[in-house]
Amino acid sequence: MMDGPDVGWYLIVAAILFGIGALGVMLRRSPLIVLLSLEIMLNAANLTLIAFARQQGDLDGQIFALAVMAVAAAEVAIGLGLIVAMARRRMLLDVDQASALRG
Amino acid sequence: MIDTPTVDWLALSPTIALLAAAGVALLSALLAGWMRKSVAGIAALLGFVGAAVCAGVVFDESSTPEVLLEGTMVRDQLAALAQLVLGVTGAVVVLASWSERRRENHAEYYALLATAGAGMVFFVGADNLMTLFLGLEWFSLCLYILVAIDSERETSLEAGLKYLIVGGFGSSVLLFGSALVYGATSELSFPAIAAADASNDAFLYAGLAMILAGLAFKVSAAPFHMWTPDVYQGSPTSITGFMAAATKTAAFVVTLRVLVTAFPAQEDLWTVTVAVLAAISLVWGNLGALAQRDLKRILAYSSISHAGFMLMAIAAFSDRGAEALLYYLIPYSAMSVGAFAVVAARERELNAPVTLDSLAGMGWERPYYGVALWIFMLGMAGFPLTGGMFGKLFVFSAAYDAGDWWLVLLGVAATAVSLGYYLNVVRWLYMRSGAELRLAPAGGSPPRDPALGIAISASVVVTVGSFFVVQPILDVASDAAGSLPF
Amino acid sequence: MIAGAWVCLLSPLAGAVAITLAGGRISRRTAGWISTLTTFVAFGGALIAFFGLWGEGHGDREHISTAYTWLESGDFEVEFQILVDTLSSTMMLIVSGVGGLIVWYSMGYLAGDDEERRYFAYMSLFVFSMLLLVQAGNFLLLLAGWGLVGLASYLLIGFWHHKPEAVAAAKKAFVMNAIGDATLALGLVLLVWETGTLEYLGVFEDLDSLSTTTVNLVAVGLLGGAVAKSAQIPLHTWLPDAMEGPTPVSALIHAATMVTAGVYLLVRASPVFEAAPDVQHLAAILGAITLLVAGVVALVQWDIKRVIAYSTMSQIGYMFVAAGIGAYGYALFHLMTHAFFKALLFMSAGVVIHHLGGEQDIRRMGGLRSVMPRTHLAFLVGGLSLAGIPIFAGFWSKDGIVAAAFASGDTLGYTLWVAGLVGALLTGAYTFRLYFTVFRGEPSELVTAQAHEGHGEGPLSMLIPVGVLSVLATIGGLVVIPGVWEPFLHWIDETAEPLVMASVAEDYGTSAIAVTLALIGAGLAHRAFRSQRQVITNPRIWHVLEHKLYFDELYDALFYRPSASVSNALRRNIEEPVVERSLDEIGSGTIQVGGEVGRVQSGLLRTYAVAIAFSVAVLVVVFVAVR
Amino acid sequence: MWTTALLLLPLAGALVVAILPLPRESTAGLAFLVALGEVALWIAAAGRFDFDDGGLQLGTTREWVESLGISYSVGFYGFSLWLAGATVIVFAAAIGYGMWVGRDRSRAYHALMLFLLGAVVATFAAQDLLLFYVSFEAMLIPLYVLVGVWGGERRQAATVTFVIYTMAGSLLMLASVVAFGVTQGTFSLTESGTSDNVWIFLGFAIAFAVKAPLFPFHGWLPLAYREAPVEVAAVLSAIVSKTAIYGFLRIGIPKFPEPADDLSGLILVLACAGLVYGSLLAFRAPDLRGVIAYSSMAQMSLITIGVFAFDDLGLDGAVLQSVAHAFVSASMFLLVGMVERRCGTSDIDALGGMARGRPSLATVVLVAGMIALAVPGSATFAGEFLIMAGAYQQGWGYSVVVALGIVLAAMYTLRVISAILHVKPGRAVRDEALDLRPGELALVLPLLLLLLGLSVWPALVSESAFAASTLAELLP
Amino acid sequence: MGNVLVWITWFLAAAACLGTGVAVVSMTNPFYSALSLIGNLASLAVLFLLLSAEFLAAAQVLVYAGAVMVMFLFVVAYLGGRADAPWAGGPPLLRAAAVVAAVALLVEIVVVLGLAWGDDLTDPAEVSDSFGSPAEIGEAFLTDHLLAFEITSIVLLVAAIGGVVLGTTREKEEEVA
Repeated sequence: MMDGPDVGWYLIVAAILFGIGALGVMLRRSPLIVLLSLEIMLNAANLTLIAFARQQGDLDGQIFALAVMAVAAAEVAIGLGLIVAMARRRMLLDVDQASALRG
Repeated sequence: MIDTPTVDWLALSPTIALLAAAGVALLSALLAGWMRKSVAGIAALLGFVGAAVCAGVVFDESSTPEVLLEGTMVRDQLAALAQLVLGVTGAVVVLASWSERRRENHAEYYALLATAGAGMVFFVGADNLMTLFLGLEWFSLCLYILVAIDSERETSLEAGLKYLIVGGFGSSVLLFGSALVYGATSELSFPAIAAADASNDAFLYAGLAMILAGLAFKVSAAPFHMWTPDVYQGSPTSITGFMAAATKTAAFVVTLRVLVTAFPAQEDLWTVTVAVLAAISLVWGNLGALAQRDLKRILAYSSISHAGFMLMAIAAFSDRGAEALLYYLIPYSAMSVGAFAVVAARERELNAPVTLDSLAGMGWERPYYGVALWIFMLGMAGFPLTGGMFGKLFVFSAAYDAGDWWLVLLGVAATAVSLGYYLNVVRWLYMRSGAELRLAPAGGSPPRDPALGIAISASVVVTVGSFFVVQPILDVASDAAGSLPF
Repeated sequence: MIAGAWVCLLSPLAGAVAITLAGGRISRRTAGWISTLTTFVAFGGALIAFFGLWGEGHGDREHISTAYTWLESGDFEVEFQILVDTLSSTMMLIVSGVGGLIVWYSMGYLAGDDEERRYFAYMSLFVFSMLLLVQAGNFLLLLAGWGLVGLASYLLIGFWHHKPEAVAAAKKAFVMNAIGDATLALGLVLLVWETGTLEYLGVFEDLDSLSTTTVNLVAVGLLGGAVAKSAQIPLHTWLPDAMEGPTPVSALIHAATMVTAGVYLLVRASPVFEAAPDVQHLAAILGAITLLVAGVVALVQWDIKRVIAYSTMSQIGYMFVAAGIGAYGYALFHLMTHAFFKALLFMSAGVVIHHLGGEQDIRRMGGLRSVMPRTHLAFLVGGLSLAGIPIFAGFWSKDGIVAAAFASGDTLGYTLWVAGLVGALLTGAYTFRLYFTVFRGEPSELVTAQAHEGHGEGPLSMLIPVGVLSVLATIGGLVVIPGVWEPFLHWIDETAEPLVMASVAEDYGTSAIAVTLALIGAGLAHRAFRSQRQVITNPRIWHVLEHKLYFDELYDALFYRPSASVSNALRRNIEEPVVERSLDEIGSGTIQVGGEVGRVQSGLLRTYAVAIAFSVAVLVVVFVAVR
Repeated sequence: MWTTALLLLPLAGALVVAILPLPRESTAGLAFLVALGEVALWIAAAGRFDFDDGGLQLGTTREWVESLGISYSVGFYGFSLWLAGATVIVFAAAIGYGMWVGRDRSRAYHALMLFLLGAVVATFAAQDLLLFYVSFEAMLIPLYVLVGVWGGERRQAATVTFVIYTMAGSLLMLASVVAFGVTQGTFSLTESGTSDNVWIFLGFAIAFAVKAPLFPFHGWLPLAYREAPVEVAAVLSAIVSKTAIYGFLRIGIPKFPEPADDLSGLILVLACAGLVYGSLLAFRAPDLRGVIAYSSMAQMSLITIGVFAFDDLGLDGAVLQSVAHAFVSASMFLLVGMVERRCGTSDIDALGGMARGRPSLATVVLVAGMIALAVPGSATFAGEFLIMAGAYQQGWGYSVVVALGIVLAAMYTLRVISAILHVKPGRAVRDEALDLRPGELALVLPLLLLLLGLSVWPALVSESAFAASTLAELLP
Repeated sequence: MGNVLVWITWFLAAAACLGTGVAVVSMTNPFYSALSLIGNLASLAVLFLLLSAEFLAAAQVLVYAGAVMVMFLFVVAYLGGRADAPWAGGPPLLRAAAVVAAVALLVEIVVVLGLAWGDDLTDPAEVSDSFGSPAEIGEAFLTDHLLAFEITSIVLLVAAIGGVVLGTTREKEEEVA
């Protein structure tokens, strides 16, 4: 028996968060904010994992979430590295401008 | 005191070989300039070769699949075969990268290459959703860096950024799907998911859909493929080859494994979906390639269409389909790596991106490379005397056997369209003389590059060899497919 | 005897091959001699075969000799075999005999031509083919010979290949003959299916078991071949044009031998035609029409050879009439005498043309009698024979045919009889119109001019054959004197039993009328010549006749132009725009679609994300909905 | 063994020619020697062939892909041995022609020609469905480059259209191969049974229809035949097209008796349409190559009529006609090539009058032309007659169309002959244009002599084409 | 029927979480976005706590919000004004499509939730107090999920290398430029 809301409510929060993150990726032009949006999506997934872990009383979900955190951190690190490299090449930090590769 | 889990070192040996190689390569950064490159390169080469050898041993030792480490990974012939392919592919890529014009970062380059290889080698043995996700991220992160490693080229950075962001998006979807599946079954490991009774659970289906989408992203199946042309074009050419061959191999083997081991009960749904994805990929990839001028881009679209063919094999959901897929991967990997190696050679010669125009007359000036590219193009188009033909044949047989005759017809039509660009490459190679075009090289001898030559030769041997030596390969593929519970 | 037949067949072939292989290594004269001698050797072989046969008993004059199986398929076999019987041995004699003379004549006629060697090779090939045609032991081999004579005819008509008219005429001849070949072949196909064999004897034995329709169709097929080859209406237009070839060719092929092959076929296949009487009568009717039409048209032609060519058509018309009513002996008899006198006429005409340096227009001739007395005599003999004046060869054969028509009775028979008689009138008219215009009167400008420069009456090689033929044209008809002496007819009857036999009275009665009419015709011609007018005075009729009743124009409008315009239309409206361009269209269309695909791949990262999100959404909807 | 040797010799020759860095003449000479060796080998093989039997002989079988029932299985029937014979001879002439004109990039050129030879022989020898497909496709590889590199001005368009078009057909066949093999459990032609699936049959039929080509699948033909180097065009029309006939004879009909029978009406109608259509287009084509190209189409339609006549007359006729047409078409194309070399064009308007002073050319063109138009007595006539007779069983109309074809053939062939030889010299014909050289004669004459020989004795081919047992399979 | 306090905490945390999420996505200045993300992570940590994932909550705050986001802020600061890119923009169709796609995804997941809620979401498992504690997490990590642990470290190493490779190259060029 859980105190407070059902796991379902957490899941709804997670789902909305995932949607917000996805919207961020799809709408924003600044790669930095896109990166942040990705983080939000990963975190939404994490919340889902943890909620299910709680629901099932199974620790695997939490472990998974922990690993995801590391991965998310790594992704941010690499993303930032890229953005810095781009900035040094004096490239515009705008994903809409990064379209030399097309067709 | 907690029980230390028993670790099956043999199963991990390919991964470890590559990680060790990566370590050595990374350490070589401390060495002087010229040594740095050779030490790192040789380490990576040895790592990949070692991984291949270890994979061979594993294959030999694992006639029955064995689940390891609480169901996080599995040691079976399917993984071993994939590892073998990955190892060889990686070794060829190392050779092809040997004389890449990169002034620094050799150590990191080879270290990352080996690490990416290790990730893939691990990935194909993943047996639960967590290792699946982590393995995927492992090699993907390496690839994000590798794609952008030519940071003096803006296109390289652009490709890296695109790959990173779209890739991150894809992995989030995969992750969310995994979470849903986990929620539905409270299990992470594939066989347990299959065993859990959740045959009508909305979470499970939604999760499966998202996992499928995430994997489709990695195999660059349409409509999840859109990053592919851009990234393939922008990356350093050898890395493109690596992605085209190795990433695809790894992702396809895992897709097959996940769908077959974890979701056999949902078979009726995902086979159709995969078939539809295959169809879309065939159409999109082939049509897209037709209008391209840049060779890497053409090959990128072509890889999308090949993804379509391989998805056909998965959609068959049968022994025969699995065999077909595994067979297909072998010549396909060789052809892609080989083709990109030739592109790399031309690129180095001209010091410019390789477009169709810059191929003009190459067939006559550089007969060996020309013939090799010709063979790869024919192979991709599925002409006889290359394994590509048998690949298509097996895939078609599997699809037909599974009742997807419409897919066979579509495959046929797609192949016919694909001739339009494969043969176009050959046309530019031989039927336009370089003299007619300003872009052509000044003649003279190209940079000597024995390593590249070896890489191309190896690819040619595999491409052509897999045509003549079909049965042994098929036996191996059949053993590997036997690891899966059909 | 059989050996003689084989020698007869193969010797001209050997000649042709020898000349071809020798190429430029032998002189032109040698080539001529090879050709002439091999043809005479063939004649020798024919004589051996003939006398061998002569010596046989009455019922045994039929011998088949098979060399090997030429074509085989399943149960169907066609052997390379020759049949020697009274019919074929007669034809062998005519072909090789007349052929030999004409080849010999050619040596003189063509002396100095550029490509004599080629000419003689062709001639030998022709003689071989013709012999193959007449000696063939089955229908398919006959068709082979049939086609090969057509080929030789094509080659020889177009011998002067730099002349556009000659080339066109050669093509026309070949194509028209090909039509005949095709119908003949179709007839044979029917026979193959219905009787399982193409051997004459086998076919004739099985005829009873065939349905009437089948037999009729087969007969029509054969008749088609015969009509084309023998230049009967409606497939006749090639023959006048064929006169573009060298004159000896006209003499040999387009008068004496090849064109009469149709008659040979009618006789050879008489059992088939007898089983299909309607078709046989059709042959007779076509013959009658041809003989009249050709006779009329011959009245208005200006080209000496064309006049003779029309007369040839007309005479073959007689033969068709004979074969059509079943008077096979007379058909063959007329064939033989016609070979003599028509060859003679052509060769005399050839001498004239030769002398005049190639001039063929009779309006520029005249008064040649004094300049070329021997030729004049020969031509006159030929003309008399042609017109059917008694004791000359043509008299015996033609009148026999007309009488037989009368004897066969019925409306058809009488009609044919009338046609034959009118034909006799016409023959007299056009023959003597020609004769008077060319030989009588004052020498024309051209003739005077050429009197000193011309070739005279030609070398011995020309004169001797002309002489021999003059003799034959005079006395050659004496092998049949109705009621008195008819060995020739009996000889032929052994192979082809006649359906009709005129009584002596009918015969002599008809002859009297015919000769009278012929003389009237000659008189008309003479009167016209004296008054410097033409036989036909109505200008409108003249015009129509001069255009050969517009047959050429008609065929041009009916066949050539439609087929050409259909071809052009196909090319312009289907092949190029549809078949060829559709490929381009499909190709460029696909590439265009490919370009659209490229446009969707805009390089905009966010589109990619949207696409993926959308696809994921769809996938999830489907999965959740369908589960 | 013999069959394998026949197959490997040209392939090995191709490899050697490609690798040995010899000067141009020696390369060509070597290739020519290999081609002649192949002819000798064929004669030796034919010597070991029991023509009275006519069934599958000289066979070899090796496992290839056991699990799918694919094997390397080769051998000859009477008819395929004849087709292979025509192949080796025509190729010897074509390679000889390449040598004579001195094609540049000699090593590549001759290697490709030899490779093509090997592929074609393999096609005719294949007794395994997949091997058949493989060799059928393998032919396209060299053809693509041969046309595309050594062809005329629009060679690139020609080669792309040709290869994509034919490959599209063959890919349909691949689908059918798959379907048939999978259903049967084996790809071996000797072991597999029959199928009554119309769709599978259609896959094969379309592939063959494109290759032959039959109306309306001939879109690639005009350009390819016009732009290919003549000897390649010769090989294309003389030999490569016959693989379609082999396909029908070995696969299309015996493996699909019912569908073949059901659809024979359609195919016959298409073939008749093709015969008339091709002949009419040939009649008005503006250039020599066009005439021969379309005539080739007409002839292939004719042969198809023979095949689908479904009786021994038609079948024997089809084989006889295939062999005869191979020689005819090859010699016609080579002759056109020789004319083109002298005049630089094959435009009918620009040619003419070449007979004067060029007796060899005139004779050879005439002989070839006469046999091409199937003058009665020739081998082609024998073939056409058998086909005409055979087709009668399926309907008298077909025989009539064949007869019409004979007439039309006379029309267009005479046009070609006259266009080259007769009347006044055309504007492209210069006085210096020589008669055929001995080298050229040496290439064309053997073909013509073979044709004449075949005319003297057509039964040689027609009676040994099929064994009774083979026929039983072919007659539904 | 649950504890009201928990409900209130949940509600606050959830609201904060979504609010900051929206803020991250909608701020023009990446600096504020990053700051919002920190808030987001923190509120997520609260939710984690409510779900008995104490260790994770701690890790979330320390590692994520603490380390990663700080790094992020440094980068934003380093890039300065150049970091700004206009909001959204691009073809309106694209924007609309993006919104539609996101909403579709969201709606689906919610529907799925609704479908699944009835069966098994109302009745969570009983868990011990130590559930989610560092000890248990640690044990699981080192036994069952040893590989995951190892991989995590490799991934982080890769990230480090990546940061170095991408971030430090071409100093010279920059000086020249």
